[in-house]
This record gives sequence, C-alpha cells and structure tokens, in this order.
Amino acid sequence: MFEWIPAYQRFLLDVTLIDIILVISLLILFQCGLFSMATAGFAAIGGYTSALLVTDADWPVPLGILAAVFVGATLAVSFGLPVLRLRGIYLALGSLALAQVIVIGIANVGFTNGVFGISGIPTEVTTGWLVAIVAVILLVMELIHRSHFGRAMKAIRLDEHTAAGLGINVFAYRMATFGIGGAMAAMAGALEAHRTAVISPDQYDFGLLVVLLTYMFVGGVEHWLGPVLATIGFRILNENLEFAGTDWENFYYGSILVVVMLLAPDGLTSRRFTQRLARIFRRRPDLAT
Amino acid sequence: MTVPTELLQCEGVGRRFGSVTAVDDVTLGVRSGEVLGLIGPNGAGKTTLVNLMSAYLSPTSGEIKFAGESIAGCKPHELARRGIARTYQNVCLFEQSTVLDNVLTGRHLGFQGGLWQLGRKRHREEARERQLAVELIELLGLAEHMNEDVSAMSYGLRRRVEIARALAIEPQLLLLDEPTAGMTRTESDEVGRLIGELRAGGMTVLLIDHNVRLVSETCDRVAVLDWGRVIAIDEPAEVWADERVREAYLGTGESG
Amino acid sequence: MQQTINGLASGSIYALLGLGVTLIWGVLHVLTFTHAQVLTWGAFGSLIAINRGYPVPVAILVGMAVAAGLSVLIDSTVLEMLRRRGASEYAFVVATIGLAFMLESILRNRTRARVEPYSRDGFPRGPIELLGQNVPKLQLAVLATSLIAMAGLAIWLNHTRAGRGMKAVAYSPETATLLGINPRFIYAVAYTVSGMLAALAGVFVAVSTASVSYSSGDRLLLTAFAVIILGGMGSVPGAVVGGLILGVIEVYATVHVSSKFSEVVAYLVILVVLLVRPSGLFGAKEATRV
Amino acid sequence: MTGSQGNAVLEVSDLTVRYGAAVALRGIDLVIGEQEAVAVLGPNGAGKTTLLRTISGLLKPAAGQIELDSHSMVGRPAYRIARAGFVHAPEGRSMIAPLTVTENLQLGAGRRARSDVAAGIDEMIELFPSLRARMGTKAGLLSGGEQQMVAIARALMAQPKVLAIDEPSMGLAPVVVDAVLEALRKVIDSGTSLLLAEQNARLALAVADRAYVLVHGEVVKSGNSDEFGDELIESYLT
Repeated sequence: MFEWIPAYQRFLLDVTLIDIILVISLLILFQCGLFSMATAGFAAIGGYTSALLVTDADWPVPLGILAAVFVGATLAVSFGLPVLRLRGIYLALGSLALAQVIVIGIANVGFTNGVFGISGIPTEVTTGWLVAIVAVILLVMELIHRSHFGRAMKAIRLDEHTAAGLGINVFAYRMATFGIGGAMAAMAGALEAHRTAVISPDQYDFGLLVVLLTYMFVGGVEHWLGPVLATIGFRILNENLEFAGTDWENFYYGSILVVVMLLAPDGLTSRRFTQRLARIFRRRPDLAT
Repeated sequence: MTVPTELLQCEGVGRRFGSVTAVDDVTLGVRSGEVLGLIGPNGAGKTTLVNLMSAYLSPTSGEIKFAGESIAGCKPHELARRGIARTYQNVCLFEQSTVLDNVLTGRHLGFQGGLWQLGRKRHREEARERQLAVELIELLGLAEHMNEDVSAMSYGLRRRVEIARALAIEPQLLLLDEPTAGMTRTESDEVGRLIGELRAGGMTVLLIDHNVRLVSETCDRVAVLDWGRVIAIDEPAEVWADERVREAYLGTGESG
Repeated sequence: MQQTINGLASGSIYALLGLGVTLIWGVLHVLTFTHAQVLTWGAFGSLIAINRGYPVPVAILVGMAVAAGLSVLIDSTVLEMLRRRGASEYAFVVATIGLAFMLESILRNRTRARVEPYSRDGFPRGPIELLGQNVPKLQLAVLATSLIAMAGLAIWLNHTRAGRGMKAVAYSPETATLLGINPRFIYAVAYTVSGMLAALAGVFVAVSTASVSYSSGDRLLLTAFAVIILGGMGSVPGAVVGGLILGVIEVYATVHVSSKFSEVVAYLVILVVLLVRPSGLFGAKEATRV
Repeated sequence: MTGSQGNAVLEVSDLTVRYGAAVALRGIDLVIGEQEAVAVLGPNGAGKTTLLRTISGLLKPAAGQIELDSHSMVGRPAYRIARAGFVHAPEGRSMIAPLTVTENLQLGAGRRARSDVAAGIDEMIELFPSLRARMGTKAGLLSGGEQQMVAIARALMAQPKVLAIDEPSMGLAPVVVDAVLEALRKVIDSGTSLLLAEQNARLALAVADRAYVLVHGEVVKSGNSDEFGDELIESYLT
C-alpha cells in the first residue's frame, strides 16, 4: 500500500508512527493528571514479550503483538495499584524507578540475552499496519476528547478533589488510563521490535523518555494533535540537523526546546499560545492598510 | 406535629488533626426540605464539618448517616452519586474552561452512553445534557457569560458558576460553604432568593455564611459552632437571642 | 567495614548531588535536568586549573566557581523568563532538558568527545589504618569533605538570616517580597550553592575514576533523582541520608548479590520506600487542599 | 479633608490600574500624613486589595504617581518598596507556616542589627502579650487571631513609615478583633502611619482618623471619620 514511498522515507515514517503511539500513551496519562515516566519500561516489556514469543515459541507475529499488549496492560494495572498512590512529582520519579527496574532487569537476566538483546526477530510489520493502528488510536483519542469521558479526564487533571465531588470516579479513570497507557506503550515496543528485527535494553533508556516528554510538552497536552504534530516536526527537524552534518545537532535541538518553551510555555497548541498567534495575525492586515 | 425526618445525621462526630480537635462530638441533623444555617467564627470547624459530610475527610469518632445509611468508607464520588453536592469556601472551578464546560462537567453522572455510542444517539444525549446545563446557567443568571473563561471572571460570578455546577448533579442535599463571600449586597440577595426557590422545589440545603442577615432571612434553623462544638441550634431569632452565641460570635453587634 | 566506607564515600557524593537538586526543588519547585551538566562543567573547570598547575584546593574552588556561575546564568536568563511568563513546572522540565542538551553539546565539541585524564596528584593518596582496616585516604577525604559541606549547609539554612530568607521565599515568594526580601537574589544564592555542591561532587567523581568526559554526569542525574525521592523532595537531611543509604546499598548489592543487579536493587529500594512512605523518608506530606 | 500635604508620608495621585482590558482602579488620589491612620473602605471587589498591592509594588499601575516620603515608588520592585518603609501585611495573614513566631519576626526585621532585632522582638511581645507563650511555635499552628497579631508584629519589625493592613478583622471573633484594634491604636501612638483596608466600616472607623470609600475602583467619598454617619455607611457599604 505504501510501497511507492522510497525506502528511507518509509523508514522515517515508520519510526515516526511508532513514536506517535508512544507519545499518545504518555499523553493519555497526562490528560488524567498523571505524570508517569514508566513508558520506556512498558515499551521494553512489550518489545521483549513479542520478540521472545515469536522467536523462541514460534508464535505468529500478530499474536505476539497482541500478547505484548495484554502483558503491558496487565503489568500496568498491577503496578498501578501501588504506584498510583503517589502524587505529582513523586509519581513521576516513582514510575521512573519502576521503568529503570524493568529495563535494568531485562539487561541482567538470562532468557532475554542480557545487554546483547535479541536479533533475528521476524519483521512483518509494514507501514500499512502502523498507519492503520495509529489512525485507530487517534480516532479513539478524538472520540474520548469529544465525549463526557474527555471532560471527566480534564476535570481530574485540573482538580481531582473537585472532580470527585461531582461524582467522577477518579481512581477508576486513573487505573483505566494507566492500563491503556501501558498497553499502548507495550504495543509500540512490540511493533518496533518487529520493524527493526533487533532489540536491546539500551534503546529503552532515559533518553527515549526525555525525547517523548519533549514531544508531548512542546506540542501541548490539551489535544492529541499537538504532540502528534510535534513528533512529526521534530523528526523532520532531526533529519535536517543530521544532514547538516554538524556536531552541534544536540545544541540546536536543545535550543529549540528552550525557545519553544519561552514562546509557548504550555505547548504550541495551547490556547494561550494560539490566541497570542491569532492576535498577531489579526494585527497584520491593520498594519498593511 | 410530626417529627421531621432527617436527611443527614451527624451523631457524636469528631475529627482531630494531630493534637488539634477541629470538630468535637457534633450531633446535628439536617431535616428533609429545610435550609439549615451553620455559623461560627473562623476556625470553629465549619468547613471541616462540611468536608466530613461530603466524605473528603473521615471522622475520627462518631458516625454520619445520609438518608438513613452510614457514609463511613464512602468516597466523595460515591456520595455525589447518592445525592450530596457542595461548593467550596475558596471556589474550586476548573480554570481555563468556560462556564458551560464547568457546568457540563457537573452533568457527568447524567451521561449513560459508552465511548462507542456513535451518531444520533450520542448526539441526542449530548444535546440533552447541554440543554440541562444551559437551563442551570440561566437559572443562576449567567446566560450572557456562558462561553466565557471562568478564570477571567469576578469572584461573585465564579461563586454562582460553582453553585450551578453543584446543582448540575441534581442533588438531594446541597452544601454551600460561604456562597456569598465576595459578593455585593444585590448579588447575595439573589443567592438568598435562589436558595428560597430551591427550598420551595424540595431541596435540602446546608448554608455556611457570615452574612447574618442572609442567614436570618433564608434559614429555617441555625446551628452555631464554636471551638468545634455546637453551642446552639434553633430558629434564627432564638439563636440570636442566645447569650452564648452573642458572646462567641455576634459580639457587641458591631460586625453586622 | 571496608565496604561500608566504600559505600559511604560514594554515597556522600550522591548526597552532594541530591542536596543540590533538592535545594532547587525546595526553593524554586523546579526539577533541574541541568544538574548533571553543571557537575561536569565544574569538574572540567577544576581540571583546567589543575592542568595549569594550580594547587588542588584552588582548582576545586575554580570548579565550584564555574559551576555556580553557570547555574546562576541559567537561572537569571531562561528560568527567570519562564517565571515571568508564569510557566508550569513542566515547561521548566522541558527547558532544563533543552539546556542540558546545549551544555553537553558544547562540552562535547570543545573536548572532541575525548575522555580526559584527571590527575590524582595533590589529592590524598594511599591507605590509612583505621580500626584495623586499610582504608584509602581519598575515600576518607571525600567522606569528610562532603559531611563538612552538608553540615555547613544545614547550619546555614537553619541558623542564618539568608537561610530564613530562603525558607520564606520557598514557602511564599510574594510574602517574602513584602517583607523586603528579593526573591531573585535568593534564587541566585540557591543556584550558587547548588552549583558549588555539584562541582564538589564532580571533582570527587573525576578523582575517583581519574578521568572526566563530557558524559561523566549522565548516569548521575538519575542517581540524584533517586536520592531525592528516597529522602523526600526538598528535604536536606533526606538528601544526605538518601545519598548515603543509596551508596551503601549499591556497594553491598555488588558484593553480596551481583554487580549487575546493584542498580536494580537501588531502584527497588526506592520503590519500596515510596510505597511505604509515599513522600520519601523525610518528605513532608504533600499538602492536600480541602 | 485634612490639608496635611506638607508632611504627607504617602501620597498617591491619579492612580489607574488595569487587568487586561478591565479597569480595576481609576484615578485614585490618597494622602496619609505622619502618625495618621487612614482607612480604605468598600465592598468586596471594589479594589481595596488592588490598591494596596499596587502601592506595595506587586502590581504595576497603568498611570499615576506613588510617593513615599517624596520619593517615587512607581516601577520599583516590591522588596525595595518594603525596605523604603511601606510594609504591607496582606489579606489572609500569610504566615511563613514552617517557621516559628520568632523566626517570622526575625524575617520582618530585614537588615536590622542582631541586638536591635532582639530588642524589637521584646517590644512586640509587649505589644501583644498573648504571643509570649507562642514564640517557639510554628506560625502555621497558631489560631487566626494569633496569626493576625504575628502578621502585624512582623510588619512592625521593619520599623515601617506606613503599615498597610488588608482586612485585619477578616474571620476573627469580635473579642479578638478588639485586641487587634487596641494594638493598632498603640501602633499609631508610637508614630507609625496606618493604611487600613476594611470591609467592615464600623471597625475601621473606630481606629482611623480619615477614610476613603472605594466603589468599583473609584473613590466616591472621603473625609474625616466623624463625618461618616450610619446612613452614609449603609448607603455605600452593605
């Protein structure tokens, strides 16, 4: 379906689509007021679950991915019970500790082949799959956004105590989103494993999380469109920084983050920023006349 | 005369924070259909009592019953579902959202449909809830502010939005924590009239307020709290005449 | 005994790191992702001074000055602009991540990504006998210096005018302003102290490994975060105890379980502590409204 | 109006403050003389707090002049205005809760010498004897009345030229209010000028020499306290 795209561009598209799934898994939690840093851990769980099942137990790839989703959701819910007692920055750092335990654990046990990772994973995941999956996810995100579920999540994010006073079951919402977030991260991990054929623990390190966080916050957390656009934008940007062949790649990347935060502290799609932009553009014609 | 049934009962309710006793052995009933005033100096434990009644806090002693059933172990959202709505002393609105969004969020319990309910059915449900929210907004005289951002609104308007949102859950019992603080005289008179209308419609209301005139005019009975204890509960005129109330709360009458 | 001292020595480095991060969190409610870079820059500052032949104490002071200056520069430019815009704490997270990228990139280019040797000349060397054990003097020196720095910080925070001002600004910048305290000055002081502590840690890390590179600090940022969750965000004694515990745990886990698992054990301990005490060992319970 | 322009400690002229498009204060003129107590009265939302916050530098005026001892304060950061002698005890008493009463008072003392601070604290204990037993207590654990006393004492530690207090009676039992008013009278006698923002007009007029009535951000009436009869108070302030 997407074979007409040149191989390298298709590779970039695939990477971007998987990043989008990861970012959305982070965003859905954040929309419920949960700043969780466990995403990389769940992605690793998903990648290894599917990779091991498919390579060692000869499961078909789709089944392996489904198993990854199931394991991700189950683990997220069972970790969620204790971890969701934490609040704010403690939740962020506690979930980070959780992710570290998972990833370092994988790097140090036998059946995962330790730090060397797994190679020779069947690669059946095509661009078509990824596009379909991302489309479904974004559709669901939009449905949530437009329904009373989205309103309830926003209420929880803005003020969980008041939300509870209006009959919103804060705990149930948070458990559900934690589970969904875990499942999505695990799915992204599995898809990635079946795209590259090789996985190793170090690809799920802190760096991955940092990148995802910047996509989310630069895009803005009010609507899924912001983080999605930011993910695409940063991918294009990264490509061009690389082609510039500069050692200063990270410097430019970092300065873009700083500048964006100074211009739009709540992200590029936040109301505060778009309203400011609107004012600027409305003023333009006045100047011309 | 029949004994009025009590919708909410506090039996020997106490709440300590460390070594501080905020509410001490309070026995108090809110009768069905009445407007009960709760007054007392700041720090007397009024807000703590409301927090206990809405399950934000659990009592360290005693029991609270709503409609005859204990609320022990109840979460705030369950209590909202059972019919208790409240406003907050320091106005807790969802900031950077419109008036309509705030009130619609209060309609959360009214929605039945799942995420997959699509098309006309979903549209109809959304439209129905929106209509209810709009009616409440009009009732509170906020129609012209419907799509304004609450963060930019005045204190008095924000208080009214909060009341509309509390009414949106269609409660049996409404707990109002200082609803007229920060309002002008005309505005608080309007709130008084609204409480009267709600009462006429069968709603039970617990009203905390410092405005003695409002409390006198709108409340069937008044309870006075001092140092966490109920020192008087009776009809307004009787309560104002009580010597202990004059001493603990009214003082020399200057603060009217 | 030997292991405990090893653990305490590396733990005291962690504590120095954690103190810097916890101080900034306590006063500004900002989680500084630049901290590891500040540490590395401080270490390089001292390296340059050592290579030019300055005595070790002077070199350490140079490193501290570099780190403090860098921290204050970050605060008074980018962070001050964010504060003026009323940015959320997440904007600070992203901005400090961006700054960390920039700082690392600069160092990487200046050093051409090489690992530089860090001379141990002038630092205490050889073992000393203590309670029948041979203990490296360097470790004792690290431990002693760190403890002195921490004690100094504790006394300064609790018994001086500046310390009170810092607590006042941390609690309510507006009230502090109305009492004639300049919050921007207090922020600068907090960043100066935090940077100095980071540089001290950076020098110790460099001496212990006899090398320093642009990525020396990378792993340590996570360690610093681990220390402050363990001890409780914003708590000074928490950072000290958290750092020392983490150091000792890592050493014991390496010796008694396996070196591979030492990091996992440390994070597991953090998770367990958080589950028992959701705001760390010394953390104040997060204020809940209502 | 008293024509004490010559020895005015604080002089505010034609002050206008905006929040976005909304005008919060419009053309305010206000004078406080030496040892004078002035009340700013008005219903909630009339702009009393905005006025205090603007004079103390927390808000920037859109137009107008603020002079303290004939020095312009407009554009100065808030901490400098506090050091210059206009000390503002904000609404809600704003204790630094984790610090003790003594430490709160020391904070207020700013750059006074150590021995001088100790003497100042003794004076405050004399002014508010009920604080004596509470000096080592964390300020957050005090009762509302005690906190109000600490807030006033803390502001006085800076030896201000003008002490501005926002709603000192808010939420306090009348008995406690009496003690606070008594202390404020002593403060005036000791030579400090007072600027009092109060909703409760009768209380404020019991201390103040003169008063300004603020409605919707404008001064609608000003004069000596004895000119404010019951009817006048009724018409503007309930």
